[in-house]
Amino acid sequence: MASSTSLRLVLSSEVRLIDLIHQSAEKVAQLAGFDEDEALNIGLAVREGAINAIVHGNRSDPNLEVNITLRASDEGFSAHITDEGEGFDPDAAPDPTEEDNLLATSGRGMLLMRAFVDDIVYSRREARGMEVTMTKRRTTG
Amino acid sequence: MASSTSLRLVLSSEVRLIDLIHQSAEKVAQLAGFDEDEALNIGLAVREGAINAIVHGNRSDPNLEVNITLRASDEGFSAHITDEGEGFDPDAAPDPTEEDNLLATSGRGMLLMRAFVDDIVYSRREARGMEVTMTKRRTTG
Amino acid sequence: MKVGVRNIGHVAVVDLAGKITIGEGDVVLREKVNELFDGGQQHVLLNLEKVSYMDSAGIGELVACYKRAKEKGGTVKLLNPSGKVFDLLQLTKLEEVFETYRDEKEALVSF
Amino acid sequence: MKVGVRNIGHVAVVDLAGKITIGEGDVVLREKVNELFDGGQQHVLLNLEKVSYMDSAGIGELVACYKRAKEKGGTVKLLNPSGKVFDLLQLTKLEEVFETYRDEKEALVSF
Ligand SMILES: Nc1ncnc2c1ncn2[C@@H]1O[C@H](COP(=O)(O)OP(=O)(O)O)[C@@H](O)[C@H]1O
Ligand SMILES: Nc1ncnc2c1ncn2[C@@H]1O[C@H](COP(=O)(O)OP(=O)(O)O)[C@@H](O)[C@H]1O
Repeated sequence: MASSTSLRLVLSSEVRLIDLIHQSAEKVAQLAGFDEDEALNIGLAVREGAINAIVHGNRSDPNLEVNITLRASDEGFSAHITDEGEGFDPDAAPDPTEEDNLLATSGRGMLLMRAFVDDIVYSRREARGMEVTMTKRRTTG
Repeated sequence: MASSTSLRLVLSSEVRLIDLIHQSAEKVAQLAGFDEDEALNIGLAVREGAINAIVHGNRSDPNLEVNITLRASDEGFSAHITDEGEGFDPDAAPDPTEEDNLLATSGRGMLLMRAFVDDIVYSRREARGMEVTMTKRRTTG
Repeated sequence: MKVGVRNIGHVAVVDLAGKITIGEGDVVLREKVNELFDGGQQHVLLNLEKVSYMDSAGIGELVACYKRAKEKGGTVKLLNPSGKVFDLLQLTKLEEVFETYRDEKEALVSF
Repeated sequence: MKVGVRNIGHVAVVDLAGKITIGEGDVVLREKVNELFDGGQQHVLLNLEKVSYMDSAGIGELVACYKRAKEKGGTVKLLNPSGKVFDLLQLTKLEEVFETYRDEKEALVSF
């Protein structure tokens, strides 16, 4: 394996491109040495991050771009997702597993992301929008 | 359909990313209104262009980037592929279907590209490398 | 996603196959379940055996089905969530919300 | 790509399934056919019935197999190329190079 394989996707904000993003993340996770099942989960985390960037960040405006950089290295997998939206405060999002929220029909995306990667860092971009970085380390041994 | 859906892929020059490129092109061709079989062929044309950019252009150097922009619009499908290689003269490539060349083990990529899209335009990039644009029109009616 | 309906007694068993994800599977699920409720059906058993995975939109749609059933005085229950789908129901604590069965007959008599 | 070999009389029938493409199927094909030639086999029938498509690298590998057979005094023939694979053989004019059969028995007796 080369020390680092990278694939960057720049797309118009359309939900119908989401399966491609998922497949791409899954493949890059496999190249990083994760097995099929782990790679599907990692793909799912990236999928959720990308849906948020497209739907919440860019409000599905096809003129706005979402930027996704996927990287496989000896350490593992990382994904970096940016949008051009208003940004948000991830700590303010309600916990979907609390009794009162169980019947909400949305609000579970970040929960899935957290479940399937090791670290997630959110920050506001200098220009406009959010920036999310997820990493999943390869536990060798 | 939005008037134009675009997906740009920027990748390290590695052949093992080629299936993802093929799948992406196939999907974008479907979004442009082509049926499954046509979309597979269009994907094959993009695949060949991308292989050339990775292998001949960037000589599989993972530090060099290949840039692929896929677009679905009301008119049809287009792909724009750039590499950072030496460039080449497409008219100088021998015809692989000539008697003397039939047993060559390579040299059929551009033939496949020509077979599956309507137009291909090659040009040398100002900086470095080649630039290939393919278009496939949707024949409505 | 593929969807089929078997009417067994007063229960509609909805056999789902594929992924319940945003913009595709979730829409198929919503339309089918709405159609059943609109047609007067009150008891729906979603057979998840052949569902490979769901995303947050798909999970949200499951909950939406559950709520719509309640509104109509009906019920939605789950049959045989597979490995990944089962994990997601646990993770989201929706296993506390949905009655879930491993055996179709047992599920059918529970309505 | 998946590959299996059936030895029928003095012919090795190589059943290929999947795509013969760069870095994957082409390598599998090359290794299997080399193995056969190195083991003294001279007559190889490549069964393409379940090959969905090939790219230029896969097509090049078919030609490489053909040439290697020649070098060893053997032959490589093709069985049942499917729609897309058949089109590619036509497009590249390789149908002029390869003896191609629709019927396995007929192919076997031709060696
Ligand atoms: N990239 C983003 N830009 C703006 N808001 C976001 C972004 N990502 C998440 N959010 C906000 O956080 C909330 C919770 O997100 P999430 O847990 O993924 O669930 P859901 O997407 O189903 O609402 C969203 O409803 C949205 O308000
Ligand atoms: N992007 C490129 N950069 C440099 N050379 C190229 C590029 N694309 C094609 N070529 C040249 O054109 C030749 C013919 O290409 P092609 O028809 O695709 O067949 P093949 O890739 O099998 O050689 C290549 O062998 C290479 O020399």
